[in-house]
Amino acid sequence: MTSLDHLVLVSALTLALMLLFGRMRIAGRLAVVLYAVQFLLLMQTGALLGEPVASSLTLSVLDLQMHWRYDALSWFFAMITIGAGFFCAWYAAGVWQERYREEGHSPRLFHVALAANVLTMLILLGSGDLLSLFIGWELVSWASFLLMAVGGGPAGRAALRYLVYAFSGGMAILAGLMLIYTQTGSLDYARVLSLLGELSDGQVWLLLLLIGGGFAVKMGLLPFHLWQAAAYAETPGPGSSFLGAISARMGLYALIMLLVAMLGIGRLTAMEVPFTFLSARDLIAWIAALTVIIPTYIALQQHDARYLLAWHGIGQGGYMLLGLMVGNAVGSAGGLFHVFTYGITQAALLMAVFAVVHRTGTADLNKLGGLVARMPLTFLVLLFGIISLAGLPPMAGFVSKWMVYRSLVAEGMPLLFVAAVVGTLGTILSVYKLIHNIFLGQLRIEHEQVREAPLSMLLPMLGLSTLIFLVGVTPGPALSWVAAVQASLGLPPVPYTLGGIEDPRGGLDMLWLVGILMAGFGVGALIFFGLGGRSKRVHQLDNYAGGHFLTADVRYQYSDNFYAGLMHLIGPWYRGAFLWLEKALTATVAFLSAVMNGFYRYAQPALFVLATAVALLALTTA
Amino acid sequence: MMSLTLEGVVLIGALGLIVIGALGMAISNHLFRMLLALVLAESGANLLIVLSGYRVGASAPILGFGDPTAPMVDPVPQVLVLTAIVIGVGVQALAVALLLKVYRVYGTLNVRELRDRMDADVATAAGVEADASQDAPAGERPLPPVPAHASVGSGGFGRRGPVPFPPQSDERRP
Amino acid sequence: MIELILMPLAAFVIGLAMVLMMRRIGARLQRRVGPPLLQPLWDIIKLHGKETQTSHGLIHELGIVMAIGGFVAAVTLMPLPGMNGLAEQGGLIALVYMMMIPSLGLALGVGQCANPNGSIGISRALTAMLAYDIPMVIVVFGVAFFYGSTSLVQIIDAQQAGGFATWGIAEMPLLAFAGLFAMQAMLGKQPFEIYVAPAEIATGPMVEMGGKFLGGLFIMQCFQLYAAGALYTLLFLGGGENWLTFLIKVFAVVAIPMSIAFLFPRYRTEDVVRLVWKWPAMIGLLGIAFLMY
Amino acid sequence: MTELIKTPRTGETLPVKAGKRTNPLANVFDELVRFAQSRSLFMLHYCTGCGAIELPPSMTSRFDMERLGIQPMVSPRQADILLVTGYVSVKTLKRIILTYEQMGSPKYVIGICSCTVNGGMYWQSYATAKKLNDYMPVDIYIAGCMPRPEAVIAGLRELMENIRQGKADSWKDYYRHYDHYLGHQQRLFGETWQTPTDVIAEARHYGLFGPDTLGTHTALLEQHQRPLEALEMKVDIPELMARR
Amino acid sequence: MISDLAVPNLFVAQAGQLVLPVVLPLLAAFLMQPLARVSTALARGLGPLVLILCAWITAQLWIQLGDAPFTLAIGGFAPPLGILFYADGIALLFALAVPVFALLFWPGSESGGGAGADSRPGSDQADRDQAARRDALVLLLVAATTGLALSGDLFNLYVFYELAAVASFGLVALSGTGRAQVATFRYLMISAFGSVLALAGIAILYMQTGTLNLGQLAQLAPETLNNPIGSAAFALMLIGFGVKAELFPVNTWVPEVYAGAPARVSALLAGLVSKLAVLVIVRLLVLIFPQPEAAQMLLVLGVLGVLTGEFAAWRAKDFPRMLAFSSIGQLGIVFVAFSIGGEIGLLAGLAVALHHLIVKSALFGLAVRWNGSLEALAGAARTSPLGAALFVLFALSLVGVPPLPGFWAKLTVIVGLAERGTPLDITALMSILLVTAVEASYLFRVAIRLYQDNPDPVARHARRDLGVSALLGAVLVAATLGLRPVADVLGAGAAQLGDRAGYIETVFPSHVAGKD
Repeated sequence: MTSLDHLVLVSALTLALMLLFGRMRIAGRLAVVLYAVQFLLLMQTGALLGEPVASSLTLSVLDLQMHWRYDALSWFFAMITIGAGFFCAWYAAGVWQERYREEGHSPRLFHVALAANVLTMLILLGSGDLLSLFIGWELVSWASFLLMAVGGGPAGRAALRYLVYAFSGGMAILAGLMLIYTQTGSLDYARVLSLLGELSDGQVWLLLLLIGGGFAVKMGLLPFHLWQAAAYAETPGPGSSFLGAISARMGLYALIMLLVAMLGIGRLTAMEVPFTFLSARDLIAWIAALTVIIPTYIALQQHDARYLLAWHGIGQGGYMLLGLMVGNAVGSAGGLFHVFTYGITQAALLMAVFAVVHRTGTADLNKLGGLVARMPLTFLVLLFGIISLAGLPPMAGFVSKWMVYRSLVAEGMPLLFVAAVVGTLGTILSVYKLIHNIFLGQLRIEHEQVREAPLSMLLPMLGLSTLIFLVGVTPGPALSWVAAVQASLGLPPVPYTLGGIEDPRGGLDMLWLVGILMAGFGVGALIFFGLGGRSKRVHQLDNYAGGHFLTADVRYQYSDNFYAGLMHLIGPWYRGAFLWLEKALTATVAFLSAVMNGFYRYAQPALFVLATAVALLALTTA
Repeated sequence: MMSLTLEGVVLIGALGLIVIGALGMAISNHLFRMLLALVLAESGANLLIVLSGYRVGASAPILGFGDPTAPMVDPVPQVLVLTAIVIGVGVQALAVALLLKVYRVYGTLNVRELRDRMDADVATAAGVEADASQDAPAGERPLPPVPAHASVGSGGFGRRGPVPFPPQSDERRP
Repeated sequence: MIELILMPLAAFVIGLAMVLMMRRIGARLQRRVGPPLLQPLWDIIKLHGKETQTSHGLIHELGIVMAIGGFVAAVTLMPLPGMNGLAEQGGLIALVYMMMIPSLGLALGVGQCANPNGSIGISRALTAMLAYDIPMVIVVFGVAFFYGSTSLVQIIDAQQAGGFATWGIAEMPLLAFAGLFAMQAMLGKQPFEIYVAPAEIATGPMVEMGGKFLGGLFIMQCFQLYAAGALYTLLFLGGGENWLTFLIKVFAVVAIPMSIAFLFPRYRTEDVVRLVWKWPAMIGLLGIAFLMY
Repeated sequence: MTELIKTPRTGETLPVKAGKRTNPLANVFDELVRFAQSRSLFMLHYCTGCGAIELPPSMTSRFDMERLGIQPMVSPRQADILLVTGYVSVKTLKRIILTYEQMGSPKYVIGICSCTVNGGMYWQSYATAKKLNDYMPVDIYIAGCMPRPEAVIAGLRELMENIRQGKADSWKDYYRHYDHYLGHQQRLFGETWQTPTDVIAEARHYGLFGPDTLGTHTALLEQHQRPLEALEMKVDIPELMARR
Repeated sequence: MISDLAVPNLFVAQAGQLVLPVVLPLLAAFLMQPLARVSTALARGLGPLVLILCAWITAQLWIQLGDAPFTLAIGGFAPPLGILFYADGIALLFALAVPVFALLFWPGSESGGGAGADSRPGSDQADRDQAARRDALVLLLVAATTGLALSGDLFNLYVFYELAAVASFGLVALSGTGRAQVATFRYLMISAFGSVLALAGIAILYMQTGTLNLGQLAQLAPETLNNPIGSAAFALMLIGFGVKAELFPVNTWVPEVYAGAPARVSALLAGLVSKLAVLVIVRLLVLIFPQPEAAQMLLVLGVLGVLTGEFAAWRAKDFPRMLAFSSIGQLGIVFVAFSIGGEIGLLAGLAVALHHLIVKSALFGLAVRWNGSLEALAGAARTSPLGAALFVLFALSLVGVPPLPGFWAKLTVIVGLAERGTPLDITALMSILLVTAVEASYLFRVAIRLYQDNPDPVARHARRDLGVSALLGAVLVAATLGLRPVADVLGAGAAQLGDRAGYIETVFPSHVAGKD
């Protein structure tokens, strides 16, 4: 029994206990404790800095050996996974769970689904060969499907859509694995690694298309992004947080295994896209950049807070891949670090939004407003979250995005840089819409009696936002993990300090930056509160309306079509091309299906028999 | 040109019977004709079997009949063909019985009509909408139902409708 | 350490003079006399001296604090003659992002006011930001790429090494032009001031700002003008060898958009975006193309 | 109702801020602030009538108000001066009062044209408020039909001088004699009249409460008043700790 | 009669019992009708009793003699002249599966299926007669299919095949509704036409070789049948036997019949009978037609079956029909697997076939109550939580989700295809992967619908159907846990099945030949 075995066993135990006791009220707290234990066990494995930790379990099927091990990369992702599980279980443990039960859902199913997700992700992250990777992959896919589908109703439809995407992706991966298998005769990492170099460019392209495409589905990379928003948004609160924080990143993990660990950035750079001047790496980087831009601007159009954040989740995945594809020390560190910073950010954001849903019963941005007066702490969490999501100082998201930008500048990739900034600007626009329409502006009359989110939900939210801020101020410790991951992947490790990045050509020191920002705020406060006279808060209806008398029953809030001017310009650019593509595919399947049905409904089947017999006989004599 | 032996003629005849039967099954529009075509085809197959054991000039393989030392026709296929004929007749009888019952229920033995009626019947029994017949006229299609979200206000000033929760998915045009 | 106090102070004073200059230029172009010398200061004092101040809540107040504080922090990242402040620790990218903090603060504050005019103004302002930031980052990228550094100190050193010939504007004229264009929009001056639109949405973001709230915004405006001018000077005009040349450059830079501003009516939001994405962005990309190949 | 109409304005004229304070530093700042207030005036012109015609010339190149530090502003929150430039119909008056109450103090009202003084040519109109200063304290009237820009500027200069000397504080009058002004407003608009600004609370908050702030009319107001407390943002920890 | 079977053979005492699983049900089937006149209870008990007996005998044989294949010459006439039964591990396995599954899906009082809703009320006596007829037919089916598994003679195979066909016609038509009868007739026509072709194929074989004993055919095949005429014979027999095996394109009867027949009968036909027909084809393929053309035919038709079946299922609107189409697709995969050849191909084919046997039977077991439209299944999880959970389990295994046996079966097929790697194989591989996604889509559309909220869900399952499905589900889970032993058994079976020389050796022991 190695430490990895302990970890997986405790995770499996969590699942079993949730199955047994999930119905009881204590289940939530039990889950929290168990996730904490898992976290401690993970810390004890020492996979981050030391040698990879192997599991004592091995299997062999069809002469294919399967084994499991944890290296720094696995540790890093596992840390985020368990952490997300911990916070989400905490969020769910108290009042949320009771409400969930009252609404006629089964908290047991939810806890089981969450535990299953964590367990399967841990298994996936430990995969030591391609077969176990695939198995882990499928397990994760179905576990996420379970978590998505527990909501029922629209969640079921979204989950089904996810399932079709994920399963098609899984099948593509299987095809790709078979390609590898036929070429190398093995699915073991080490052996595959040594033989991959002998593959022709065409085969590698095929591999990228099949396996990369399959993994990209989970990550929501561009042509495969349509499923994600609805599936994540419709999942019950903490589940949505969990999925948003880490689930899609499993795709990134697998892509890292494929692109960085197995093929290597160098190989990708060497491969030319036919008839263009792009290399494979540029192509992937551009896919990543488009994944940043397009979903972000789709998010801008949403008027459901959950959907808005879920769409951003897709977009932020693009930054991670973009940073990795830049491939230098700072860039790849930025990509990896963004997994962490974005994970805590998205978890906090979705928790805050679901706290609002918990209290008001709606996530429709056109039906909220002014809640800052009623839910100030939730507002604070959301504020920290959006600053981090938009990548503004002093929050965690800034550091990782800064690293991505910095690497793009250093490598001289202007268009990608602009694309990344366009994405960030879109993010700023839409997160402002988010916080404005929920928390700022006029408090609606039906929300007069709304109270702050319950403590059991508030505490994990506050914990996460503290983390966001702390990581933003002192990214050093977290960057040390990233550096270890880079080392294990064979990438140049990032030169980090406690406050940021050391670079003679322009580094970053968040300690100074945050210090001066706080000092600036201090000066601002001094000027504002010290020099100005006393102020009096007034009622929200005491407001300039061109001399009009406002009443509570008339909304005095600007929320629908928030960026009307911008939409005037870019509105027609939303062509729904991918949706169209999806519909076309569905229609093709439907058409094929109708044709096949027609075949079986044909009135004179004897004709088929005859035709086939003739065809076969002709074949044999030919 | 190769000269035709008797065997050859019979062989061609047997194959021809099968082909005629098969074609008859494939193109006839009436179930009973189909059955008759099947009978033809079966005879062809039986003939083929008998032929497989036939030797030119050999005597019948019956003890005490003809010259016991002379070459005999292979008896096995003849035995087999007996079995095959019996089976064939049994199946045909069953088929005719079924046809009678079918005619009583549906009042037709026309293949297409029958197929459509049966489809409708199956669909009704399963409680689903039957697929449109291949031969049904294309006109008179019902208008598509009004989408549910069209009647629900999407929010904004002054538009108050029944508020669905959770709200409709609102990917307008991603 | 003393630098960190002096830099915002200098920025404020220079900013006050810039506001005056702006109003004077406007007045002169309209054949008026214009305000007296200390008018910007009187405005600020008067606004802070108001006896009743209408607040719409804590965020309304903190928004103003953030707006001022963000700029106070940002100006310490821009090296002045003889003062490097925190330029070593932040760099260009951090600076650009730091300068978004005041916008965010203001946006939060305005949102809390619960006035749709303000929200519309902010929505337009953010849209305009989306527009002008794209040429802006193209310019920033070009400069950082050209000098191989994101450290402003190193960029200035490189520019000052060979006199005018090594100034950014001489090395990268296209980027310099794009930067100037973007600056016009960044300052929100005509023809890009749709988000203020006094007659339509009652000065947009400022609609509920009175007293010290408005005063805070006036202070922010001083910083904003200074920051825009100084940033451009640092990127393209070789920074300041000494205070005299620095001031001349900074004022000259700010004077250009001011002079242009009062000659134009305004564009609609989508036209702002269309225009800024078309011309300065394209010119900037062309400039980068020249740099890279 | 008759009672209400008769309600006289009882309060004494306000004690003008006489004399200097003992703390010289305070004096310095007081003077400075008053000076700044006099040199920086943002006006909100409530263009109710023909008087507005004369404002553009006074602002543009011929007379150029900006050299005096006077600028137009669009929102009452930002403005110091409320310019009422013409006849005031009852319906308009409601808006003028609303706007006036939303301005930040110190605030000044200038009535331009004869109509604001006594109704002018609308004296016989049933729909016009005759005397603006019945409903809000007016600092300066500029009579004329319409007054020329010179007159406007002269009026503004006088106001500036008053401000500098600390004499222009009729805005305090509105707080201190709110009952009086409210009475007139109620007479015109009916007893359910209410503005969104809680003047009484403001008077309390800023220490501008006077003996005549409250009275019979405010009592009547309180009977109909919808509450106007600001939405307080607070975190109630004990309530949080309690389950649910 | 049994004593007649005694043959001078090493396995005298026990091997002789091999004939019992065929003979006993046959006897019982013919006894059923007169017995029912005498005693209803006795008649009712007879069928299950016989089946249990058969299962027990077969199990005994398998346990004691299953290691090596052995033969039984009927009537003591030695091959090649005599007719013989050949029993290896796989044959015994299927021979065991037949009575067991017939027992599990014994059409009892709960007459479900497409007919269940509107079966006409009749008199007691008529019901009893009906029951006796039905039981007799099932027993007939059992006898015939067991014969298919065991027979070592081509013509005997044909006879058993026809017998099974007639029994299944009867069972399908038994519900008495018009649509069932039309479906039966169409089934009958295709089946009979197929038989004609198979018969023609047999005739050609006989012309070429002069024997119908599989062992001897295997001996002679390399010289006499490795030519276009041999391939043509295979093609004809493939189509002929393919009718029951749901081979494309002779499977057009499948959806109608499964939608019209009682669900339990469908379970037997889809699960069991089709597998036996597959076994026959595999025997032919392995023993007589090792040429690549034969395998290619199988591959092409298999791929077409996969594509048509799964795509058609995507659009199915009622539960039995969806299962029927899915069954076509799955059998297509079985054919593809067997076409790979070699041990891995046989292993893959066996794995997929057995997996499908278990899963599809169980799903049809659930269809006894869920026989209506898919729409109507909304909320069924509320009334029948175990049924819904089982459906999800089977669906997961069917689409191939890792730890479940379905995944390993499919993986074996895919690995086999990839290893051979001709363009045709790669096409097949891609097709299988593609339709698996389609399959997941329609199966889980149903699964999600099961868990929807619906105030008026369908009736819950009868305890028996649920019990059978749960039992099969347990088998599935057990196979997951004991993957290694199962794989070993199947591997050994596949090795035996593919051992052509071994078959010849068993039928014609060389030491005997040597002595001669």
